[in-house]
Amino acid sequence: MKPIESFELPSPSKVNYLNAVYGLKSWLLTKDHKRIALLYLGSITFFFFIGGIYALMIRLELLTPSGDFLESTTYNKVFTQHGIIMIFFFLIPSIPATLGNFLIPMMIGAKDLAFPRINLLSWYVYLAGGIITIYALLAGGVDTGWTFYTPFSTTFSNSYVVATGLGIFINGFSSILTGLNFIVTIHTMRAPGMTWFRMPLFCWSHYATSLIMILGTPVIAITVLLLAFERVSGVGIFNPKLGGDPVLFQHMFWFYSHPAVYIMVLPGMGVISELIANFSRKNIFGYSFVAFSSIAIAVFGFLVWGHHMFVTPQSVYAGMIFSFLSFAVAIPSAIKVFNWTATLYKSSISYDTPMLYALGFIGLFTIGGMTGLFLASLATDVHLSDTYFVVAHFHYIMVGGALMAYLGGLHYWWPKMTGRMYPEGWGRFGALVVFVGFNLTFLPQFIAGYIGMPRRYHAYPPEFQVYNVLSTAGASILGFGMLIPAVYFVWSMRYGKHAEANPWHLPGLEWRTQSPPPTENFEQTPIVTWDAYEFAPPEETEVVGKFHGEVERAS
Amino acid sequence: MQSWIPIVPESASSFSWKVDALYFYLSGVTLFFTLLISGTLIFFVIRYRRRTPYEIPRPVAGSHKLETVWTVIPFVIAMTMFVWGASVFFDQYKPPQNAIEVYVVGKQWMWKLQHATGQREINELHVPVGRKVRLIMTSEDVIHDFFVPAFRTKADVVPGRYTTMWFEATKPGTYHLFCAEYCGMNHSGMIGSVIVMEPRDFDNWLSGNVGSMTPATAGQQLYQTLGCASCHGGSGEGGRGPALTGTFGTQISLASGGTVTADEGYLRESIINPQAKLVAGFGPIMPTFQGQVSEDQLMQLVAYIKSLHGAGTTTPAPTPSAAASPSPARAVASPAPAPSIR
Amino acid sequence: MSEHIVSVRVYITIFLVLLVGTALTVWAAFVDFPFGLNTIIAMAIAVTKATFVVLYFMHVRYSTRLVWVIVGSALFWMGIMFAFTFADYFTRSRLSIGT
Amino acid sequence: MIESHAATPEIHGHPALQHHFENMEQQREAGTLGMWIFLVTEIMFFGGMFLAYTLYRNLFPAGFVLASNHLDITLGAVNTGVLILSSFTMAMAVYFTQTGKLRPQVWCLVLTLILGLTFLGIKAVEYHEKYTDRLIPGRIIPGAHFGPDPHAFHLQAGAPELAQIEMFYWIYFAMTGMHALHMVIGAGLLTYLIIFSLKRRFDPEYHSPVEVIGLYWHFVDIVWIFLFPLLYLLGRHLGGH
Ligand code: HEA
Ligand code: HEA
Ligand code: HEC
Ligand code: CUA
Ligand SMILES: [Cu+2]
Repeated sequence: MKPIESFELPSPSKVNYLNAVYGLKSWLLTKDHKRIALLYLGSITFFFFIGGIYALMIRLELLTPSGDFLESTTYNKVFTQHGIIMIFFFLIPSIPATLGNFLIPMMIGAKDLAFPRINLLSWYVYLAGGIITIYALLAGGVDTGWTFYTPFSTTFSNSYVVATGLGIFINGFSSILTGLNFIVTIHTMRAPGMTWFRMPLFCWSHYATSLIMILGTPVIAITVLLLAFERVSGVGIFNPKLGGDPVLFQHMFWFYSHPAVYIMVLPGMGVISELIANFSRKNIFGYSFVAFSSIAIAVFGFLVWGHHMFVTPQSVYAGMIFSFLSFAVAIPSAIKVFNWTATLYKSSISYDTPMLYALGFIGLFTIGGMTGLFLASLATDVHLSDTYFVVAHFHYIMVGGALMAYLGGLHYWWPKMTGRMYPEGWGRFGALVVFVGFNLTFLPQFIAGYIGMPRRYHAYPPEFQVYNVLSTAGASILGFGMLIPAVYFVWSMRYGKHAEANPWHLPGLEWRTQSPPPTENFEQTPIVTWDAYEFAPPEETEVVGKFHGEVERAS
Repeated sequence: MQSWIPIVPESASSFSWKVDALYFYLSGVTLFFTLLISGTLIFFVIRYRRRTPYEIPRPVAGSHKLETVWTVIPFVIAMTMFVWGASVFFDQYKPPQNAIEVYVVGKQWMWKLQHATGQREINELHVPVGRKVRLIMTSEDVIHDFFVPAFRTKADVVPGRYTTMWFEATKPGTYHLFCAEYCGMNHSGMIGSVIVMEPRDFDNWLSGNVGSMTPATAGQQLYQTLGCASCHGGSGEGGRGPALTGTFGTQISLASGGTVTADEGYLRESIINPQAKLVAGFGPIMPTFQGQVSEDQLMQLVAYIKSLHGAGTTTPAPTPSAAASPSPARAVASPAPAPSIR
Repeated sequence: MSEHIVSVRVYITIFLVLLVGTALTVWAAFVDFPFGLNTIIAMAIAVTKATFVVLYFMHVRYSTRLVWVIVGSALFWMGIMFAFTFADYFTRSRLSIGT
Repeated sequence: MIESHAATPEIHGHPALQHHFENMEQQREAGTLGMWIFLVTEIMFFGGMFLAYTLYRNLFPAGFVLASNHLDITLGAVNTGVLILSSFTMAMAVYFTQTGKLRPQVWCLVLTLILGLTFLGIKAVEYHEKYTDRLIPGRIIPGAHFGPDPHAFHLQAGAPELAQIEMFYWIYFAMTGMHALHMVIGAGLLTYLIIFSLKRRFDPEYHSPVEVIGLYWHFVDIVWIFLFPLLYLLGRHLGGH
């Protein structure tokens, strides 16, 4: 069996998905998953920068203990909108809708997702949700916190809760449609020979993510819908004054929103699996464990939502169950971390930018995840809940983890997506700045939280100032660090070096087609005869000195 | 409050050290795994850096043995955290005996507190050192959260129901009181202080601040003016409605079958929404008092009903709340078990 | 996978079963069953009716295992939502008082 | 553009085959699977409301019984029958498509649509009754805020159950409203099917749209199968009207 033979590098064709058809209309009506991925990339980046500007406003306000830069009402809107934009309009769609959309069909050897039109629809739905939310922000903003706790959101807040809720409701459908598309695609569209256990782990983690999107998102949809109706009608399904129970809202909200944190991190984990394996030229240690741990996280992730409610009147017994299960759900994450680390053993590691982000991810995710255990543990959560410790915990996972994975993935697949290389030196420099800035921003917040600084505070007692100054300083470095990739990515689209079909010399299917790929991804449907991350067997390499997919056309 | 840069919060309650101990354990484990993993990563990254552009390392098969090891060990460690965390939490939530009771009403954006002995405070809570203090809390509007970092405790204050928490301060001083659940515009201004005093100072403070009626007395007046007496008897002995004397803390059998413990939450519900849990043997005739009594008044009614302990109750006497005693100063100065007079 | 075409006879039978089920549940609603069985009976009838629709009208009986898994997991997840939420509500306030 | 069809020589030339599928079988499988997964999201969506319903029914048994006994059981039962019949005709439409009998197929679709609209009509009558009884919860409708005649429920003015009754009707409108919305969408889909059936687009080899929309229609039927006893029937035996 010589897998090499089934493969030839594509002829270096000038026609690709980017230039096959021209014009605005060809983009706005495209059904090509790769173009839709780029549409998403643009809009998501836009939302990220809005969210980032809000973040900088938060940090600026918190530089001094007194609330001098922003009014308290403004500050409340700022952190709410920061949370809403970052979660619903940036992080949840980020990796799935861009990288996932672009790569899943290619990784399994399909021509497109199963429902290209639904894929396009999902982008429009996302846009509609985004525009409504932006409208709400411009009209006056919303100040409920991204968690919309009742009865504040239903009866007390006089900001644009209904419009924002509607935006999130609509946006939810985009998430559902994406998840649906991925599941069906992975089930029905795999190329001949692409068995489940030959799929890259990226696909596994997106499969798991899609499960959560399918099972969870409808619940947040109905929850915000009921919330909006309640606000309009004045009937109290969540309002104690009218006989409702505010805690029910929290149950329904977290039933989605806890699993949603795994929507945010699982795709990132998929990216990391790719990066670790490919930049160390090693098959993932314990492939099936890493694959199944994604599914385990998706399933168990649904059983722990009550850990956000330890200090509410939730029953003490329910609290114990939720605490126990929260610890259980940490185990699959641990399995991943250990397997990634073990993969590097006796491997061949390169220091390209994506790998730097991947290594950063593992370290920061470990810290973020382990501090989650402080919160899953009942007694410590009582003290730490709703303090900056929580803020630090989730930024470590969402920024240090998911965002780093996203950046790493973007760098890694940039040549495939655009046909251009990013500047490697600047890439490494940017990764370093981001890493340093990030830690300076959020490490101090753990201590600030432990000594008692509550979150969502616009002014605070002076003894917390030291940590806030450090944090603000870090945020400026981080903000600067984020600008570096932003600038050189844009630059490279025009001036970057042309990318080869397989610039990293890797065996994955997506590298066995030209960069950028043709409209239907492959010139002919590939027949897969090798496992994921199967670099050429050593005997063969020694002889040939090359890798799969790198064999010259004529050979 | 401190001039140096704090890295641990002040510790001033009987269980703050327990929380800290767990916290340090967790920090230790976190540090260990973070160092273990980042150390290994750094070592591998240097040791196995790519040396020649075309080298291909030998692929490895996974190892079930290793997988088991790094599944089981973290699980076991995680379980120690769970058990430890849960047991401290359980202690923290098991309501105490013989506690001083303080009624707390949160509203946007202030804390209104009333001692069982009648003293009212706003955004300040005076408590003695070495006595258990139990807070019975509710909110007039949105969810707030009563958070005292130095005591390592917090609990949501939720409209429409009572939540409780307790602590025992161990060190005199003034500590931050924060609202830890986002509650709107002035959430960050909904702060105050808990002032822990030596028992003697506390007694002085109490006697220097009499003035208002005790909640129980106020509740008694309400009981008469609202016409509760017409059904429950002039002093709670019963009539068309069940006797209220000695009810608090007992098991009530319900018309729907089953029983319920008559805690503050139940009493509150019985007044606001009497039909929700009908006492066995009575019809649904009690009108709701929803909208007719404020949260403050409800607390007073509840305090009054709690203060009615009958002579012949079979269950152990309920919390001997200070409210029952005529003299506030005496009530506090004579805690039932080993008074901590220093 | 070639698909199964359900015969008209089966469809008609199911249709009649559903009508009978509806009549039955209306009738049962007015009978005072002991032990609060009314709710259980009403739900049992509804579940039976739904099962028939799913199995025959929606062809699940003749579908791949995957479809079974999908239907099952939807019910399972709804079960999770109910079970854990009620695990909270039904054990509330057991600890709320010291006696 | 790269012409990939040439790569798979055994391709059927069915006009409905989309370019990215290998064959009709794969396309049909994907469609059915997609619809089933969509139905999963629907189950979770309605599940959230069922959760609220169950909770409040447990918290406020008295008010809920009063309120639910006030619903019109005849209309509810008739509507259940209508919907079941429409499910049956839908199933038959799928059958006739599969067997290639295209005239009866169109008739079945038309019947299904008519029955669906009948359901909505009856629902509208019920809603209107609620409107005249001022049972629309809250202040959604200006000038007709919730405020039924308490005696209709054998209650005194200001009785606490009134709030619970309002809660019931809130949940009633949320659930039946959402259900009705699904019916409206279903009616739209049926119209699409009818138009394309008349254009002879479907045949035994390409019947997936009929089948998939059928699945949706049956699902909406199932939701009603649960709503009917939960909203109209539970608590009837306790007396009432
Ligand atoms: C991507 C997002 C993400 C992810 C993946 C996680 C993962 C976890 N989270 Fe986090 N969390 C959030 C985002 C996230 N969280 C957000 C946004 C909030 C705040 C919401 C709000 O209120 O606004 C929050 C809040 C939050 C709380 C509530 C705090 C409070 O408000 O009081 C809790 C409590 O249990 C918690 C726990 C956990 C746990 C146990 C994990 C676990 O999954 C972590 C598992 C990972 C590891 C454990 C690390 C790897 C393992 C090892 C290196 C091996 C060693 C392991 C052991 C010894 C067990 N999180
Ligand atoms: C994906 C999710 C995500 C991401 C990426 C971030 C990113 C950041 N967050 Fe975010 N944050 C949340 C999700 C996220 N956050 C959530 C859910 C909350 C809770 C909200 C709530 O309580 O309801 C929160 C709350 C929150 C708080 C607590 C507010 C409070 O409780 O009062 C703080 C405080 O420091 C903070 C800071 C930051 C910072 C400094 C970043 C940085 O990483 C941002 C870095 C990015 C940029 C800086 C943008 C790029 C650069 C530019 C745009 C250049 C700008 C131009 C110039 C400098 C001229 N966040
Ligand atoms: C019209 C008569 C009536 C009036 C007035 C009335 N009650 Fe009641 N009450 C009842 C009846 C009957 C019951 C038992 C049935 C039930 O639980 O609702 C009851 C039950 C209670 C209970 C639960 C007692 C237990 O043993 O579990 C409390 C507490 C209570 N009432 C307090 C009050 C208070 C306080 C007021 C006045 C603000 C009040 N009631 C006014 C008739 C009345
Ligand atoms: Cu009160 Cu925050
Ligand atoms: Cu969580």
